[in-house]
Amino acid sequence: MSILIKVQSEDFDQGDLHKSLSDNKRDGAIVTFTGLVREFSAGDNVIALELEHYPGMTQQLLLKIAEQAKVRWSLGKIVIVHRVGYLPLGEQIVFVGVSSQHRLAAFEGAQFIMDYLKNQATFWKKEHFEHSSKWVEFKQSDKHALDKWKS
Amino acid sequence: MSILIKVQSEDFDQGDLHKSLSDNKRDGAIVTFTGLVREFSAGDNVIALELEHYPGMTQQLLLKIAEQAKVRWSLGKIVIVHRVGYLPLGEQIVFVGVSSQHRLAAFEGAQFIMDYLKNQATFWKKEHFEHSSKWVEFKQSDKHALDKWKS
Amino acid sequence: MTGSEINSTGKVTLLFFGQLKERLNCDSLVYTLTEPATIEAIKLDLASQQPNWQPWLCERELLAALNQTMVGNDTVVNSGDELALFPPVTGG
Amino acid sequence: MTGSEINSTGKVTLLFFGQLKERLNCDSLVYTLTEPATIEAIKLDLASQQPNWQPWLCERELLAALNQTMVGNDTVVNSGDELALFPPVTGG
Repeated sequence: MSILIKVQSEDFDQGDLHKSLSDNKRDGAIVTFTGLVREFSAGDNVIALELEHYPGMTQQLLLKIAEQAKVRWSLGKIVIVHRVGYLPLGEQIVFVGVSSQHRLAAFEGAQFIMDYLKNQATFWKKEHFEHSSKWVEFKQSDKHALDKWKS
Repeated sequence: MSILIKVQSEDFDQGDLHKSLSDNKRDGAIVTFTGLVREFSAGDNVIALELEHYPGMTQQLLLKIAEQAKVRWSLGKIVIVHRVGYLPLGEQIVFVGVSSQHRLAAFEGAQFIMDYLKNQATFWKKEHFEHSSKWVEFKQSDKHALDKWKS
Repeated sequence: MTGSEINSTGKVTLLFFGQLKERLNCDSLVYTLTEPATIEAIKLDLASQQPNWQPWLCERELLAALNQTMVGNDTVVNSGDELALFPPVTGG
Repeated sequence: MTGSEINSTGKVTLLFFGQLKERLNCDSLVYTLTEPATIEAIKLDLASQQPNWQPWLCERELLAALNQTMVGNDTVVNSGDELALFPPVTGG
């Protein structure tokens, strides 16, 4: 089976990505996660996010995370797409999709990848408001999300 | 926000369903599960599944499950599509998609819906092989999957 | 009104699904109640009328829904009710 | 060979990302090593050369990657290495 990792400024198509995940004869379960730009900052209204990354290192880290998930849950296909650049409200930021023979493995595998991506992948996010901007701070809750995978 | 429940023989489009989930201003996280027809029966090769259901009751049960998930995880949109009829190898069977403000809520909400759908929704599945067919038996592992939601 | 007509004639609609439907070779039937009876009693009565149904109707795993709500075998069925019998569900 | 040339000149490529890049107003620089030094020592040396960088380079939360692998501040840097400094990641 295969792992596909992409870091790109272009948008991605849900139908295409799903097709590449289901294009295998073994796996009956597919789970996907998609993150979107939202007005999630308390108080001010976010109008866009700006994403930068460490070219080269990011792809290596994502591949390592995907490989760990693949082994731990016997996943089939794994697709990770993360966008960078200026992303206005409503835009897609990240896609993680996995295929598996079993429902639980697909859910856990996809969640594991997102949890580690949030903690380890070398992306930095800046929120743009109408008249200002602010770098997003790392959330402790994202760190705690790793606890459940450490048994 | 909204809940959409469909039981149909027609196939469904991942792009369209995803669009209906992301068409809201609040939720930055979307998780989807898709089930596909696979050759998963030990020994013989499955060539198709045949799905029947209890019209009316099925939709009510799915709506009840979706409402429980919506309240428990403060989900935004929920889409459930389940196909019935004769579905050859590779066909899509079921789609569950949820939107949420938080990643964990989206993962857990979607998983909860699938676990209860498997245990409660009035569908029955028959496996077709080249020269025979066999009704699928209920799996105890599906019953055990509910344990983690009972705290 | 149709509802009260059905009521006055003491009829219950029975539905069968999945493997049970195939084994009984029957989708649905109309059963006439002389007085309210439990699901268990209706199953035994049907089995006595159709002895070849007996092994399937008495399967321990069989589930029952009364008016599209899951119920136990000791639930009382009334005129006009819709009673469905089926094996454990296997969708998804 | 380019690799050994870089090595012989004792140069280290430094990269900065995220808020640190913005605060230093610097994407990258080439730092000359006279001998192998720890990341901590390089940060202190840079801060002494550019006093306005000092508060940002000494932030406790700052992370370091040497040749694209996460490492601690006591790791030794050699000629030809790529050293990146950045705040905790916030992607996804």
